[in-house]
Amino acid sequence: MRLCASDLGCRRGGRTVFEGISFAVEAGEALTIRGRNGAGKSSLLRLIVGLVRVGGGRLALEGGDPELSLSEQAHYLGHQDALKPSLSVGENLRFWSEYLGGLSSNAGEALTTVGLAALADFPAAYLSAGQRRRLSIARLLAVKRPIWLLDEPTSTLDTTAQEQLGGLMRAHLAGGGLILAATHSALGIDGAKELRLGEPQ
Amino acid sequence: MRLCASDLGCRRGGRTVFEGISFAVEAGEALTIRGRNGAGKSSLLRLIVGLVRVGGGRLALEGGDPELSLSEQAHYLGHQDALKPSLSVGENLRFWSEYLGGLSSNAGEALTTVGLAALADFPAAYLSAGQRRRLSIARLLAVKRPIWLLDEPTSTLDTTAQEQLGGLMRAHLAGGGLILAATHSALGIDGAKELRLGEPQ
Amino acid sequence: MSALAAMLARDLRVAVRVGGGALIGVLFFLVVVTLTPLALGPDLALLQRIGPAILWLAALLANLLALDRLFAADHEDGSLDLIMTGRAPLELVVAVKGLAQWLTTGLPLVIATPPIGLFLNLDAKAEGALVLTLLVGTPGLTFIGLIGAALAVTLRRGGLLLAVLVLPLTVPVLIFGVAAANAAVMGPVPFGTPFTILCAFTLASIVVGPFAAAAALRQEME
Amino acid sequence: MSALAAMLARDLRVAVRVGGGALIGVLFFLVVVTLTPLALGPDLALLQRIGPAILWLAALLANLLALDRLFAADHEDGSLDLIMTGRAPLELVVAVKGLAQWLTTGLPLVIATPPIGLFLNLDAKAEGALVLTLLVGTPGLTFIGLIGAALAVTLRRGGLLLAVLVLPLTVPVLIFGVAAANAAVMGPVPFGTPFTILCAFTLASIVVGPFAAAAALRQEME
Amino acid sequence: MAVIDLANPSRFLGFANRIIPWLGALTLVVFAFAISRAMNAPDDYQQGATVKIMYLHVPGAWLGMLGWGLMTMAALGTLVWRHPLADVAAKAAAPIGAAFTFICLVTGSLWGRPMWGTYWVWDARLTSVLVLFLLYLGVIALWRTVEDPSRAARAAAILTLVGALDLPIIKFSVDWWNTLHQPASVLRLGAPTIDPSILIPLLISALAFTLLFAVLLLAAMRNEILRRRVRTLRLLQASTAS
Ligand code: HEM
Ligand SMILES: Nc1ncnc2c1ncn2[C@@H]1O[C@H](COP(=O)(O)OP(=O)(O)OP(=O)(O)O)[C@@H](O)[C@H]1O
Ligand SMILES: Nc1ncnc2c1ncn2[C@@H]1O[C@H](COP(=O)(O)OP(=O)(O)OP(=O)(O)O)[C@@H](O)[C@H]1O
Ligand SMILES: [Mg+2]
Ligand SMILES: [Mg+2]
Repeated sequence: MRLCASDLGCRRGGRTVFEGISFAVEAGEALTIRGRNGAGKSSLLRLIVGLVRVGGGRLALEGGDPELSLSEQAHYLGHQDALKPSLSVGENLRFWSEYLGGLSSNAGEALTTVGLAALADFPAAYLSAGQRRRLSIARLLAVKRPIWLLDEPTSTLDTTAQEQLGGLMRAHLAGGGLILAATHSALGIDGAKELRLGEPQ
Repeated sequence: MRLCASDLGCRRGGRTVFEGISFAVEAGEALTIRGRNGAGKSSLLRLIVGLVRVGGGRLALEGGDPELSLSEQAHYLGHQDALKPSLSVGENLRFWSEYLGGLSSNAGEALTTVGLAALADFPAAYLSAGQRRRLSIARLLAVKRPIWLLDEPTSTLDTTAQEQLGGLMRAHLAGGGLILAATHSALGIDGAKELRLGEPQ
Repeated sequence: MSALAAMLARDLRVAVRVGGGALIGVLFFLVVVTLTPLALGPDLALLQRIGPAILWLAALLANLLALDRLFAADHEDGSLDLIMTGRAPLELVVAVKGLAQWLTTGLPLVIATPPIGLFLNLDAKAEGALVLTLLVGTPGLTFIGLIGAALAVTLRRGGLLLAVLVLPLTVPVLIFGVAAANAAVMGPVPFGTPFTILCAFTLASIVVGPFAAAAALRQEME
Repeated sequence: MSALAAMLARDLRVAVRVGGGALIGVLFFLVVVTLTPLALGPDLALLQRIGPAILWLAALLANLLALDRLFAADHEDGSLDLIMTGRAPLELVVAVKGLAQWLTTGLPLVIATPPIGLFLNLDAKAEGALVLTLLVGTPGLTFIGLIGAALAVTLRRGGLLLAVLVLPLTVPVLIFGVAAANAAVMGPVPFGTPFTILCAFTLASIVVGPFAAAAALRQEME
Repeated sequence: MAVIDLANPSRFLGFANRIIPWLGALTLVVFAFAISRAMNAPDDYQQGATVKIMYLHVPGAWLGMLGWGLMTMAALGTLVWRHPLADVAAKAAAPIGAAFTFICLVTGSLWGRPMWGTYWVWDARLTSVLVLFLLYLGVIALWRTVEDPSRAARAAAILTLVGALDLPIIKFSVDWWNTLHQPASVLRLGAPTIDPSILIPLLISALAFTLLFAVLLLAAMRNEILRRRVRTLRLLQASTAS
């Protein structure tokens, strides 16, 4: 499996955000996307998952499931948590596992992994910023999808949780997954490729 | 000027978030608040600024302006940016400087300092995560208030902006200000006191 | 299939939970119906004459206003982004959300009509006709409303704007609904004629609504 | 002082910008008023009889429904937190926001009444009376509505719930507004009697509304 | 036991547990007595046997208003003293008051059919009672909408205080406006103007209903306190475990 972009461009709100971006990521590889604020990191991830229109160039997934589109094989973790405050933590996660993958059996295990098992019956409204982020990460574990698109995944996580996320990402790569992550800090994966946005322009 | 808390407690949603917290911060000093996710860092800052009720203990500001309450002498920078998407960057900042301090004359200068001067006439809806955060920081500069309460101020900022924020904080301290900041990462201020929440209790 | 069932279950659950809107539509309906005689003054014959029209108008407003946050809420908390990455066809997902919405606002409205009709001095025959037309008509309103709810996502403004966009589209449902209810009571047209047209409109909107709403949601993603 | 002026300017600006709600209230009013004859059927005498009541009801709903995001929007984007740390008394800030709200929804409604009244076959005298009662009554509605808008912040649910909570409180304004309008047209009561009571209610709500709303906002901060 | 002790929820629970059975039994007895007296009361020369509806209608009306009155006092307790028991009382009283108001509305309508020829007219007394019922529904909806009970309590308290303005309107509507409904004849300044043969059974019936109100309120408050304890325990469990 190989995700490959050539000469990709993106326009938002009538302005060109970036142009001429090319990269290729193979199964088992990670790509960190870096750049100053406003360089277009979030826009690139949203473009890959199909939430922003491609403004030029080509984006292709080679060797994935041919019946599914790219966005159906990808997990997107953005700045928002997609949680309903009135549902409990467990209900929120089970809903997304059923909706995204058809199963809810892994949900309990995923909650334990991110350290939220004790809060399973707790309304999501009461979670702190980092707890919400952990719950989003549990979604990645509850449903298996090969491509992870992570937008500043470590922000608001405490150091334990950051290290744990590093471990989860390494395991995902070892299992043949792909990771693209936008970040300003270290992610804890060795040998990740790097894409710098908005440098010379 | 001295902000001093003794045996402070906080209850939210029927649960005790923390109890028995004591600290004192003098003019020119910074206090970083650390702790795992859900320890109550954000709650403590909101409590100080009067957005969450004090659940026990005492909080006092000694030597400030006696005519003003604690929250009227403090800047609160939370996870949300208090921006109206349909107003331009400049309009947003000018509004807050007039509302909070009665003047809008410093707004232009503050925008330049955080590197958003070029975007002054741009609708705030189009800002990236980090640009929104920079705009919030500009608010701290446009209106002079001695106490800064910052909730994970560096998250979503790129490295240049993080360093710049460090410089601004040092300048604020040198001018006799007080800073309380909740964070999971380094802030770039030397000699800050530290308060750890939720460790042994 | 299970993705759609999950969506239905979630939307129903959110609606009946604390903070959900399940019964609020009914309350709104009740309040509007109560206010009308207050504004009109106590004239029972008049109330009886315009009763069906008032109930239909109140049902229309309650139905549409309850819709405003259907997609906007999912947009604001980022759920919509994830919904788009699901494997179920968006049209079906939208239709399922419409169904959940109708079950939690439209249906309670229909059930509440008989007691509320008493205030307007309606007799049993008129009530029966009203309940039947509302039962058939409200799904039509909800599914037309889906279009507005989807448009409201881009416009970042629900409530009234939605109502303004969608109300003109609901005019046929309103006209034939009231006509059928009145026909049952006063004639001279037989009840069947307007009622059949009402059914046809509802069926059409159940088909068109989800497609148009899904298209609007796709456009809005940018 | 300048803090309050800044708030007024901001709220007006947000309302008239793209995505703001300035004219949507008027549109809603227009649509509701147009739908009524469609639902009632073309009976001009009837329309003339119930015209003032319909206009008042539509104005009431448009006014209240436009209010739902007044504080909730500021709460969601964190503005409310900062508003509370300002130095201006919260009651005054709330009153200023109410004023901005009335200028952008209530006043346009009053201005739109004469042309819209033509649809309902109203004569000049009735229109004059209506405009006057609406001009005096809509501020009352807005300022009572402030209480609901403030409560909506805790409820995390605007729109219909707000309407349900606030509508019972607006009953007197509605009753005396319509009564004054009707008195001007048909008698037998002189226009002055209900109109004075209407003025009194509006004044009372301009005083009570901001205090209750500010209290509600303070309570809800937690 | 001083009243101040009852303000402690645990004390209150003990008190409620002890008194509810006795009060319930007393209610049954008074009800039985009230029914027998009402059955034997003479028919009105004008209204015939329909006057018996009064023994339901009038207590319903009084207790519907009393319910909001209690909630208003509890609202002050919530806002001024932040007393948790005040929150509990306000929440428990709302559905009960709504039920009694509903009884007043229904019996009034049933009575109106023979007396006025219609179930419902829009006069000031009837309308203001209906507004009270809508206010009750609004407050109940509000309680159901907010998960955190102390926040809900404060929001509901503000609405309750504003809504209390309706009570004098109900009471004096018959004097201020010329209504179809008859003016007060029992609760008025000066002596009652009803014949004692009807008045006495009415007062006994009112006493029975008041006792019923008290029992229901105590039981609902007890349940609410227990529900809150369960909630707190669950929250505690969740927070200590994580
Ligand atoms: C749904 C319609 C009605 C409503 C909402 C209603 C409401 C009330 C209320 C609130 C009271 C308590 C007044 C107070 O304590 O001052 C009351 C008392 C009373 N009502 Fe009604 N009522 C209705 C219909 C009727 C009808 C049809 C009759 C019979 C003609 C009636 C006869 C009475 C009488 C005799 C009293 C006792 C008055 C007194 O002694 O104070 N009501 N009603
Ligand atoms: N609005 C609320 N109502 C009730 N409980 C809340 C609310 N917000 C947060 N809490 C609870 O209070 C506790 C502390 O939350 P807080 O947001 O202060 O944590 P934090 O230290 O800032 O965590 P993070 O590092 O994840 O931001 C958490 O356990 C959370 O569940
Ligand atoms: N919805 C939008 N409509 C129009 N323009 C947008 C929109 N969102 C972002 N932009 C613009 O696109 C550019 C890139 O934004 P993006 O969010 O991708 O940046 P980023 O690299 O993720 O920055 P950050 O590090 O601050 O998160 C920015 O200049 C921003 O102004
Ligand atoms: Mg970004
Ligand atoms: Mg936090």
